[in-house]
Amino acid sequence: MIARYGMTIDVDRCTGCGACMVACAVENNVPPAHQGANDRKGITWIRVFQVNNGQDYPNRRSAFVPVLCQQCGKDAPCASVCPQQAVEIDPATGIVGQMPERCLGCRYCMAACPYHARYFNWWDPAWPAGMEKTLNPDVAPRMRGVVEKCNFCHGRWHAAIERAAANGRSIQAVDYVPACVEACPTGAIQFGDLNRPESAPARAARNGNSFRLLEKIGTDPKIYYRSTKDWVHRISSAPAPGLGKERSRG
Amino acid sequence: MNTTRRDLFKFVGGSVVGALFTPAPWRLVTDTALWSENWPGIPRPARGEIRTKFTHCALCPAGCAVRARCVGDQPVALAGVPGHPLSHGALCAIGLTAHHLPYHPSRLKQGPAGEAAQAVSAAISKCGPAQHAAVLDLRPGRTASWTYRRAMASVKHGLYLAPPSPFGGSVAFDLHQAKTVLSFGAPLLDGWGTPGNVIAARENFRLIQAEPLESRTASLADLWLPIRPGAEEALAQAIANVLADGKPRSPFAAQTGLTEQQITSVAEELAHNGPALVLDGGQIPAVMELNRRLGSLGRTIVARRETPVPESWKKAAPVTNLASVPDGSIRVLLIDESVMDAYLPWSMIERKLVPDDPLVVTFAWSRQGYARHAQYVLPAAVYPEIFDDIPPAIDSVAAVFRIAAPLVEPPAGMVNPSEFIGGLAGLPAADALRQRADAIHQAGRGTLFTCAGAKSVPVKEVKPDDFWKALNEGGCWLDAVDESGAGHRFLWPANADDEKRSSAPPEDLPLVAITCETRAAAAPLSPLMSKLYQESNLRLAANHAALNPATARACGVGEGARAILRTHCGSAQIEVSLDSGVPPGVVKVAAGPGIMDLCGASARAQVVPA
Amino acid sequence: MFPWNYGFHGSAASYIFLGAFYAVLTVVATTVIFAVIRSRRDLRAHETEEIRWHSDFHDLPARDRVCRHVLTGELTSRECPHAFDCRQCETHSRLTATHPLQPPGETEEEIFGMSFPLDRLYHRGHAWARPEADGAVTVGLDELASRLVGAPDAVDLPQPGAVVHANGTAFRIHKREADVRVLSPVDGEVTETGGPGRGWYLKVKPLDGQMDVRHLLCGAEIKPWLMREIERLQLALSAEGAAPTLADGGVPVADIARSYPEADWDAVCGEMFLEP
Amino acid sequence: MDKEFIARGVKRCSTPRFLLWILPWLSLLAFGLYSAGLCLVKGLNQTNMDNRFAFGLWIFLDLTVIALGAGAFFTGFLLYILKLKELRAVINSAVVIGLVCYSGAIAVLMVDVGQPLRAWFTFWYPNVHSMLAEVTFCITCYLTVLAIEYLPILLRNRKLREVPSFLVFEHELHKLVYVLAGVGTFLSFFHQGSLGGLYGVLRGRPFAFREGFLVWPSTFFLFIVSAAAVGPSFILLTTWLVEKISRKRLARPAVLELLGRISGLLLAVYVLAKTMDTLIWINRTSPDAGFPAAQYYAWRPFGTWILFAEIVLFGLVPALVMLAPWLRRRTGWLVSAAAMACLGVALNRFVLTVQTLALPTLAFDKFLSYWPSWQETGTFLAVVAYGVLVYSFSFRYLQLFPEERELKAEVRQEKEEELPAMAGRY
Repeated sequence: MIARYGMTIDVDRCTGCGACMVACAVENNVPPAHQGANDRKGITWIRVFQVNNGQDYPNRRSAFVPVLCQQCGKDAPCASVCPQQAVEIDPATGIVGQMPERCLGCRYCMAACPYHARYFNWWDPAWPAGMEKTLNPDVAPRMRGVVEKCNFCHGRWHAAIERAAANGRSIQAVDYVPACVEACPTGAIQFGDLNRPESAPARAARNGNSFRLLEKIGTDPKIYYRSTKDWVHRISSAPAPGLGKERSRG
Repeated sequence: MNTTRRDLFKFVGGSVVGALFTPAPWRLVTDTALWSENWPGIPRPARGEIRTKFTHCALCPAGCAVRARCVGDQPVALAGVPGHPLSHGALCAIGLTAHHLPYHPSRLKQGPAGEAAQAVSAAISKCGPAQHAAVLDLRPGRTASWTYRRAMASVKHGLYLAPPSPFGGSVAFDLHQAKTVLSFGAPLLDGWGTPGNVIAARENFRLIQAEPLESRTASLADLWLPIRPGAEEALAQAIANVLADGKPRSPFAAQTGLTEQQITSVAEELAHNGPALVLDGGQIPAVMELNRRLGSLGRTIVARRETPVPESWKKAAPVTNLASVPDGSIRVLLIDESVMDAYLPWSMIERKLVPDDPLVVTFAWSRQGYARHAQYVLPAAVYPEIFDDIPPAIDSVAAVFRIAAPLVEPPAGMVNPSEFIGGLAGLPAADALRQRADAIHQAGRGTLFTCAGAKSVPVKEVKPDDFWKALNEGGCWLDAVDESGAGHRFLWPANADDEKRSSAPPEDLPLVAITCETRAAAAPLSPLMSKLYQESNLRLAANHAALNPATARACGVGEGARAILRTHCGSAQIEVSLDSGVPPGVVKVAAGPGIMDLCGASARAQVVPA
Repeated sequence: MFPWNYGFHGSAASYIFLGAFYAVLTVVATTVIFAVIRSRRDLRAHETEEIRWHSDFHDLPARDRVCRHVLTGELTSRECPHAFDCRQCETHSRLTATHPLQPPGETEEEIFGMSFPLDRLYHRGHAWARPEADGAVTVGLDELASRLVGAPDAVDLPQPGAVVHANGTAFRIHKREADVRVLSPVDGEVTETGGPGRGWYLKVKPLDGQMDVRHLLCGAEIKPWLMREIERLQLALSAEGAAPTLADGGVPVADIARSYPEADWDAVCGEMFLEP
Repeated sequence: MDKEFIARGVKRCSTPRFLLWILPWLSLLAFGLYSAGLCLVKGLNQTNMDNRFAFGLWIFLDLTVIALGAGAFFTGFLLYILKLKELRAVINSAVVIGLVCYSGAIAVLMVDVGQPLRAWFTFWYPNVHSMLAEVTFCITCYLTVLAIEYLPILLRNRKLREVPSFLVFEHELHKLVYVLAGVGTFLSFFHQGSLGGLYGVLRGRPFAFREGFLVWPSTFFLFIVSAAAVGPSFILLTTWLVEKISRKRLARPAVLELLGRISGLLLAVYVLAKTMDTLIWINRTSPDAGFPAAQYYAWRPFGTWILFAEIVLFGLVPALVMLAPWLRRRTGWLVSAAAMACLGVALNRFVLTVQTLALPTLAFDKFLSYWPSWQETGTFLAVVAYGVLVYSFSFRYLQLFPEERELKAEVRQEKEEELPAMAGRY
């Protein structure tokens, strides 16, 4: 059975605690920041942005928007541009995969991605002495000079496949959830198979309050955001220079 | 035959061409990739049998239940325990990365334990009549706390100090009973109480957040009242007035910066959409008055029974509120900051020390906290190495007993605070936890929740040894809720630290500094928290400050500028960022121990370019 | 890159793309290999001399490549397509057939005070060839050339028995910074050479019985050619920074080299001996 | 002392003077190599690029330099395929410039990628749908072609020529050079195009995204035309520059004018096409992606002025100047027009590389700024120095301008009674 894994993120529930970000880093062996790193040179496969309605105190209203690889379902900008097939879309899951060992670090895919979901290893990965003992055995750390990004916790997916195989079942969407989904204390992030109508993202796709980022560029993202606030829906569309001043933190 | 150079070339050329038709060069070519895949610098994750261990997080009073994924005995990932009656499967970012803490670069490795012990006993013997040898316990109510109290009872001039806590007694806020919650800046959705519990209850109550800043809680509240800094009490008064005689009394209403209409509607909501609950960060008498008026006492604010202790322990020193100790009276101060509910500004503690060479010994995991002010810094184990219990959180109605069972062995050279302090009075502290567990088992109340099966059984049905074993495997004892608690007498909070509300602001300190991220100041953070504080701007990093552009302009600082933050306690360097969501005249500054010493929760301040 | 590589997609796009790539590689490689093979063949066939002359000729400025019949005024303008080898030029044979070369009006052998005896044929590289009674040919420098180099510092003559080719190197002359080769007017085997004192000449025995000299200038052609040569000399001298003394078509002095110490003599000789 | 290496009858400056000239360039090259070394050894953290500004100065340099180097293929095309004999006067110079530009570009690309050791992966596992793969294949192939085209020029050196095998090989290769010219043209058309496609295909960046024909976005074709247009201009410019520096006549004014005319013609075509493309993009492509085109120019400092400068000031104006015979005849006008054309294309590449990345795509993005680090700039300068050096040596020892000797004689005649010839710089 072909799966199309997707996510729904309830912006109204997200407290911006950042649990998903660290859980992701723990799961995928992303190293702590080099002291030279900043929010533009760091590696955060999932990154929570604090967005606001563009108004000043006291009318300022904020919300938190976790942004990860949107797992584009249709002509993913990054996949077609990679000169050496380091980006592969798994037909069985619809997951846009990145193969660091194939990547030569040309960063063309990063320029191509409108969601800034791809991250480059600007430094050699380094852990404080002894901390390398806490690395997840299911994921290989990446070396300097390659691009990496969210792959819906490929390690977990693989483990789930093996479990399913051991139990003689074909893998179901419920068999695994990415680390960020597991870590979210408010359950704002939900994961599932869009091909199964009752899965959370499939329901979100039908939900009137749902939107996707930059839908109009036609990449068919598989991450559905949900909010009842109108101004939050505005983040799905192109930037508006009128609000060119500080529009976000995170 | 003689070979010319020409022949040589021919040979070499020929062999090169020939080689191209063997798999060797192509194999080689493909291998260079694999070679560059793992070059020397990159660690290889250790493999091994995958095990699951359970424990409780000791980093904050919430004490969330933790499921640890271990390779062999080494935890490689932490997660919440779904279905846990208290933490409901939630775990915060700090807790999720706690298994890194033993390897934190700034961790203390050794300290002069013996030397410190001699110094302490020497100093105690030097104690004058009105002077004390005190233990400051930053997480009272633990078994270790009892050890300290027992020790201080027998030590000459002994004194057991605890941070100022709401209503002195053991009182719980029952969010599940509340329909409307008015919070005066309490970080309800950002680490207050037990996060999982708050989230579980969140569906059922309407949240009104009265706070100068649009904090995380404010942005997610149903209603945010952007009040003036320091106007909490005024608002409480104003609401009380409305409840009393229909309209807010003018001075208060004006101070809050809200319209009378806003205040009135809030008051009516509290009155009519009950049960109501009013929370605040500090302890404001007016707030408790408001709760009394709304009839929250006994409904949403309830008494919690003490967790049983062995009878033999009852002969212990009383719990003394740090604030109520006369200034300059403490000669020896032992600070247990190995676990900490909240960081108290050093100025608050320093006042109490004797002016002439007081002795300060601290048990710490790093030099970042009070160690900066101590003569002796003794390295203490850090969660998940420590073996300690976590007292019930402020939002847990029933008494609980859960243990932070070590996931990894502490390294050699660590000093156990309770054994050290117990040692001063010749008390054996090693198996205090076991004794307490037995006492609880004897009391026979309540149920035992075991993480492995996620099921609860009455304590009566468990054998003492199994009870103790279960506790060590992440089990949790929950007391039965007692209905007699309604009659509990609530002590009004002591009118604590006054300089915060010292009426007339000195004009050389034109701004109000409001600290955020205070939990980061109390709990040790994994290096991986750089994801939140450095690799993204999701949270304001320590010693970073946000100002309204107008205010910044007035102070002569710009985006990214280095500046000096000055309060009556001194000054520190901060990095400024501009945020038009911050009210004018306010410095939103992220807490680190340094900043906490400077500002506490909030203080008058001044920002000047560095 | 190859169908057996991992990740090779057998799509049409791949085949077009890689097809184009390999086609390009093939074309480029073939071109180079082709060039290599042909040059090896040339080397084997000892065509170096000929090729050198051809590429020299190709480098000559257009005005120096004009056909001999333009000099005589029979044609208004024509660039020699055969690198001055009229033996294979049908235009030449046609022209000589239609109106055969006039014998010079009067038998004057003095042109601009230089002696250009009519008993010999002149090559445009300023060597003459004189058929001897014994069927051999003597090759030497003409008057203008010998005045140009005056007393040469050195001359490398070929060894007797060596073979010279028309438009190939006859011998080399060194004078001041100049180091030029003199083009041989004829093919043949060197039987005897001159030397210091005996003047610089070669005696050449035709390889096959008689000598083909259709490509050499003779009779009435000599004067107009020489006039042009003197113009070129002026031009060369002035270009190489010598004061213009021949502007009036005066007689070149015996040793021009000595009288223009400032001129870049290498360039002048290169110009006159058709070696760019 | 190196006289016997210098072609007969051309003036070159004394060896010490030459050394004096190349010394600063050598030191610049050394500095550049050092900074490039840093980037290779310590990694790209030495640059000011980041996850959001994934491309920086270097990619801009590559695109520009390759556009300017287009003179090599286009002149070759005109000379050998369209038989414009006049251009024989500059073809050698064009080839050297091409060689310099392309080799420089590839060198920088090698520093720019995070894992240079894996550069060959592109050949090993090519993704034929990627413009970058197309670029890599074409550029490397074309560099080979250029190297082979450079051989005859090199072997024609007076000293090397004396070696019979060199002489013969040069002779034979030169006979076949039109084949190479043809291949070069084919390759160049594709990589110039795919360099344009590089950005045109980015549907995630509506500022750069263009619709097109078959697999190629319109920028593919715009790049071909603009490169072909600016190539001759750049040759014109360099020839003039070398003439000024070496104080010699190297090519007949007619040749420069011809170059100018060709350049102007193509530039006019380019401006027209570019204008149409821009209109389509503003009115259809961009709005369809949900990005009203107006907002791109609302982020300071990139206002509409940049569009005006790109199309009118540095496009239409030089085109008209180079097309107007009476202006073309004035060297000053011709040369400045050529320079403007080059600037125009550089600006176009800048807009495509830098502005594209600076503009936000998500509603809560900020407008980004980027300034290259000294290591980046150093590497950039290394390429410039390398170019100047290769060209200087080629100019001194090889015959880049076959007409130089004749022109010398002519010049000589013209100014018979002027002061004695000044020794050239080279």
